[in-house]
Amino acid sequence: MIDTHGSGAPAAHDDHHHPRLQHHFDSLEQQKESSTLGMWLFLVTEIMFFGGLFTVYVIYRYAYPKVFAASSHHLDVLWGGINTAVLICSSLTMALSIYAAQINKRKLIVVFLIATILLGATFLGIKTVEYMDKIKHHLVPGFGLHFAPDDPHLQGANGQHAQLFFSLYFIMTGLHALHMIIGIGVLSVLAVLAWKGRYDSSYYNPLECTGLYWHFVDIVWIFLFPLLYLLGAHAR
Amino acid sequence: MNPQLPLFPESASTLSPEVDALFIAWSAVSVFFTLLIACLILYFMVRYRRRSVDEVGLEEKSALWLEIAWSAIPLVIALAMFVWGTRVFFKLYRPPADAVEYYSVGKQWMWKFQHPDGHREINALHIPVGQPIKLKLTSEDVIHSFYVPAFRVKQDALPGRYTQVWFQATKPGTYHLFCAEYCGGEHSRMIGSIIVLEPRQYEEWLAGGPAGKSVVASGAELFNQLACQTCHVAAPNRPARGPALKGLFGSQVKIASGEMVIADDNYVRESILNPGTKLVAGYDPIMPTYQGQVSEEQLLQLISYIKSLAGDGGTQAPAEAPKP
Amino acid sequence: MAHHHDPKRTLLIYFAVFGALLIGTLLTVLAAKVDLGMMNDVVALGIAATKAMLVILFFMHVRDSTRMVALTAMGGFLWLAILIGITLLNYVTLETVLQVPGK
Amino acid sequence: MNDTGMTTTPADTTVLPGPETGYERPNYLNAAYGLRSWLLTRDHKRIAILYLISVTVFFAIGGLFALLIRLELLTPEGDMVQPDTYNRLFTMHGIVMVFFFLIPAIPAVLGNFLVPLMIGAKDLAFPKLNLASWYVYNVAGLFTLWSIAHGGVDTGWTFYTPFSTHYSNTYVISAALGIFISGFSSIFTGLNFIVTIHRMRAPGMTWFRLPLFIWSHYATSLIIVLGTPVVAVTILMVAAERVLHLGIFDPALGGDPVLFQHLFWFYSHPAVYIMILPAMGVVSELVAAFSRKPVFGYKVVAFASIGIAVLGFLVWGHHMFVAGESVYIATVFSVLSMLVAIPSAVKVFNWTATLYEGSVSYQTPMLYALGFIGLFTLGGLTGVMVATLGIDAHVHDTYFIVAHFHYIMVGGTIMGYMGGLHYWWPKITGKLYPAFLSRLAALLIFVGFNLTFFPQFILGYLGMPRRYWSYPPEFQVLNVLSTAGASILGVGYILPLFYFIWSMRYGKKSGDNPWGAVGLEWDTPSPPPTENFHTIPVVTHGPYEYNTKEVHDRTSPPEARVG
Repeated sequence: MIDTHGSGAPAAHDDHHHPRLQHHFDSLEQQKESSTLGMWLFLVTEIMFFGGLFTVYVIYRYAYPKVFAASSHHLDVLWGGINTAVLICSSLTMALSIYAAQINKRKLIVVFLIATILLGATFLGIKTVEYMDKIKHHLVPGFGLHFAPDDPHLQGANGQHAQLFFSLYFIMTGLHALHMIIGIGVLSVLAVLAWKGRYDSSYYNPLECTGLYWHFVDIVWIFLFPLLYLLGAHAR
Repeated sequence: MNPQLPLFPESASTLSPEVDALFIAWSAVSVFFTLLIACLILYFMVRYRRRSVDEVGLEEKSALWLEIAWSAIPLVIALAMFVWGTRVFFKLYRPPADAVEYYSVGKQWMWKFQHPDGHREINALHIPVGQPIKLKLTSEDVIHSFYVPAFRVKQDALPGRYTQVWFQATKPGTYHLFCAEYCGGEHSRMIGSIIVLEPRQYEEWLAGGPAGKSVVASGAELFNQLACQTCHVAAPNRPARGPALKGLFGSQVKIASGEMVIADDNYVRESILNPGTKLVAGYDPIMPTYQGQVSEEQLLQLISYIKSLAGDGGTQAPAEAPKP
Repeated sequence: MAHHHDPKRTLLIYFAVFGALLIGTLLTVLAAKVDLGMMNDVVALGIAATKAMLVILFFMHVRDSTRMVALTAMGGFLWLAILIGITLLNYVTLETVLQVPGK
Repeated sequence: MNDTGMTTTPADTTVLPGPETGYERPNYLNAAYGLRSWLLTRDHKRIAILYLISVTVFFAIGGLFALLIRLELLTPEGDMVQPDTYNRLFTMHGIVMVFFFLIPAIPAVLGNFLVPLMIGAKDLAFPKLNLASWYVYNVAGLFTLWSIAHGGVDTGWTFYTPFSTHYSNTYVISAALGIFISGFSSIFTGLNFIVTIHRMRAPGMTWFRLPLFIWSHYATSLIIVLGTPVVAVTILMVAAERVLHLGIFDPALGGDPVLFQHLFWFYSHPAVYIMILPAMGVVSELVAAFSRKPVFGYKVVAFASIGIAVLGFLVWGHHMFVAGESVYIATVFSVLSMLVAIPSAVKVFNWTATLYEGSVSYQTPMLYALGFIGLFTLGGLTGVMVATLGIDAHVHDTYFIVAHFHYIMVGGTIMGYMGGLHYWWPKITGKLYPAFLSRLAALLIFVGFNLTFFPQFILGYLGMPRRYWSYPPEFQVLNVLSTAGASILGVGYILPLFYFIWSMRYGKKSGDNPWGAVGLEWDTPSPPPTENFHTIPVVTHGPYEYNTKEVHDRTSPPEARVG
């Protein structure tokens, strides 16, 4: 069970006077458990949302394993690996900002939030570099661009199946990046509010919920990285 | 039956009585349970009607045996019907060995048919009574669905893939053909007729129209036109660069990944359109794609030609051998 | 809650998980370079699932949350497995019974 | 009288209502006035009213399309509208009715109003999210209305590829976007309900003291949360293929259009249970209240709701038996579809058994509930028929299917919705509607409904495909009957609109508990105060304690009852 009050937090009956307690809740504990559960339910919808894409990926990978492997050779494992590490670092800083709230170090919350934002921005920067590279090598299907890889393995009919791969690559990583951008926006607001001293060990629900979201986005990438970048890497 | 108000569809295939029997049995079950519930409700409504404003119902009696009974009985009925229904379904799907293959391509908004001897028709298909017919379906554009109510059969025609439906007509006549999958503007006009004739009449009908080449012969001609033989038939002075096609159809093929696949319609189709996908083990990926160069109907012709090379002693003897 | 325990221990756990995640990333890249056949996919997804589990349990505090939260998380992944599993089953079994040619 | 029975706390003795005093107690309706007080409200009861207005508008729009469809089908030749117009009519009818009426109707109106009241909470867990849900719903509706105003969409509500991605020349994107956005509104509602039911129950309100209405809304919310995102991302992929020309389901690239159908039905089949489960919850309440007896087999009915929600996710492939899915998987889907019928059947038997030795009254809501049981039975049984592989090959995509799902959605969901609205109308407004007129409307709806849709079963087995603008002449008589029924049905739906509006101003005061019903929502004044309960109730027993007569008499003295 959750003990929301922390070691030195006021006892339950004082909750009624807490400025952050909403009128329809009886206690801060009930409020916190509700927001955590609500956030997790939202993450379940996110799992199913990305799940639809993963399903399409699995089916086409099953149908066209060789083309998918050949296509994945055009993704840069180094950039992908670095980005994975960047996201893992950002997950750590996110967790630490909540830790800072729990030990009532208000300045430290802001520091770690800004670190998380910067790491997130780094991820997006690297992703942009990768996207530019794909455009340069004519590996973007649709968008009115000409899909024309110079790889002989991706010519002709294989090129059509490769378009399925790259369509999925751009939709999956694109939606992932969109989630990162939204996350960075929310974190920025939280950083300002934390700077104003809104959060401490007695109340930090928004930090906790945003943290859950941020870690979830990290988990999506943890699966995207091997599935998109490392497929058949041994045959390179 | 009153033609103004028909209440039951015409039955004109070997399997429609089986579907009807299943349907009537299920209808009887449905009517029974609906009436049972309706009568109970009406009886309880009258018998236990409220007699004074402050009356309340009697105490609840829990009855586990009742709960078990009315879970188990429907379950048994449903499972029995499932078994029955699945048997009928498998019969509807598995064509008999002597079924003759016809072809159909759906497009917005017409059905194109081709007889084994090459006769073509649009929105009408003449077939002989008593002959099991296997119809290979595909689509040029969106999804359509081949539906003949009198035969109780339906199968979607998908772009990029083959599906199949079979039937054996039991009495001569003209029956509705509908497109049952919504396909755009003129969906409700993508209709036609299945005209079932006595075998003799069917022969006469075939003789009457311009026969054209048989499907296999057209396929053989196309095979030459596209110069397929340069790679798929070994010349005296060099081995074939592509796998031999004689005896291929229906056999197990080992592909480059090491897997075994069955060389069926969809495999041959895919190998013509996307040769690299399931390359036969031991061959180089040198075959170009024929996507966009052959129509759906031509593909069907090529496939039946390759099928005719299977040489398993079937009814379709190999047509003229391609000249090397 | 994590802070319910000794704060130092919480920090220690965070950094241990962080280290494990980085090592996992390295492992998954290295494992992909070796040809293991079908096992490549199994290893890659196994490592990814382990990493995800670490994040969920420790960074996302599920280890210290109510049972309902843990159930919710599990439910999400279970339903994803249903979606992918049954759909894949359809494609694996597609056209194996109807189109046995020549029979 | 407002605070006894279910509670152990002493009664909060506010002034008793009485027509003679002329004093109106403070309630959620008179707490504040003006447009702002409504548009910025966070009160779940006011948001329910906002939703009531919105879904009524969309029901009227969808109904208008239905009327035009039926008029066109009066004659075999397509002679009233062009085929392209007809295709848009049935597409928009489907989209509006499914996504903007049937899915939100009961949860967002009745559920919103009653879930906190029934569990003894002051509000839903996330009131702002609740208000956001209504705004998101309306934004989604505007996208859909925009595409209607510009000529509509002709893909069918199912958006099958490749027609929707490459062939349709209509406003697919704005309509798809409307559905995508409306998904958020239902997720917000579902998520809110789950958290509320878990975390906001009054002291003593254990899981097995929850009304069955709550159980069914909990089950519905589970489906919403687990299913809706899948259709959202599927629609997004269709949009990406259509607008950005990325290939996802494109057969020309080796993509599979049937894969779209898998993803679509993974949500859209459970969506049927999103629509019917809340109606089942309503019917459980009605049958108990108007038999003054606990629902027979309470726990079985409660678990049946959860069972339907879970099993409902394992049957989506029965929409694709002849669409090119694997025969093996078709067999699996068929048997699972048989299984999901069992909990539904069990519910029907339990409701019927509830009447036994009850005190059955014929008030309007009960007429709807009993109508629901009969129609749902037939709709459910024909559902198992079409899940039978051998029959589905013939009736798939014919009017048999159309008739079957209208028995579930119109005969089930809308009957449940109307019954619930009539039952809780005094709770919502504190007013009574005319008894005779409302019974007449219920009768018209029942008769009109059967006349509309029963002939379609016959048409379907005869082989008339759905979505046909013209049809062979031998189908005409049955189509005329169906159109005749639809006009009776239309009158039946318009009547309540008038007498409900009339009753708000001229209706007799209902008192707090006109039906003599038990349940936490009747333990507080009608209409309820903004904070729902003057003191938070403490629950000591199950939801339908009618047979403990003194509990019942304390809850509602006979002189205050109309039942």
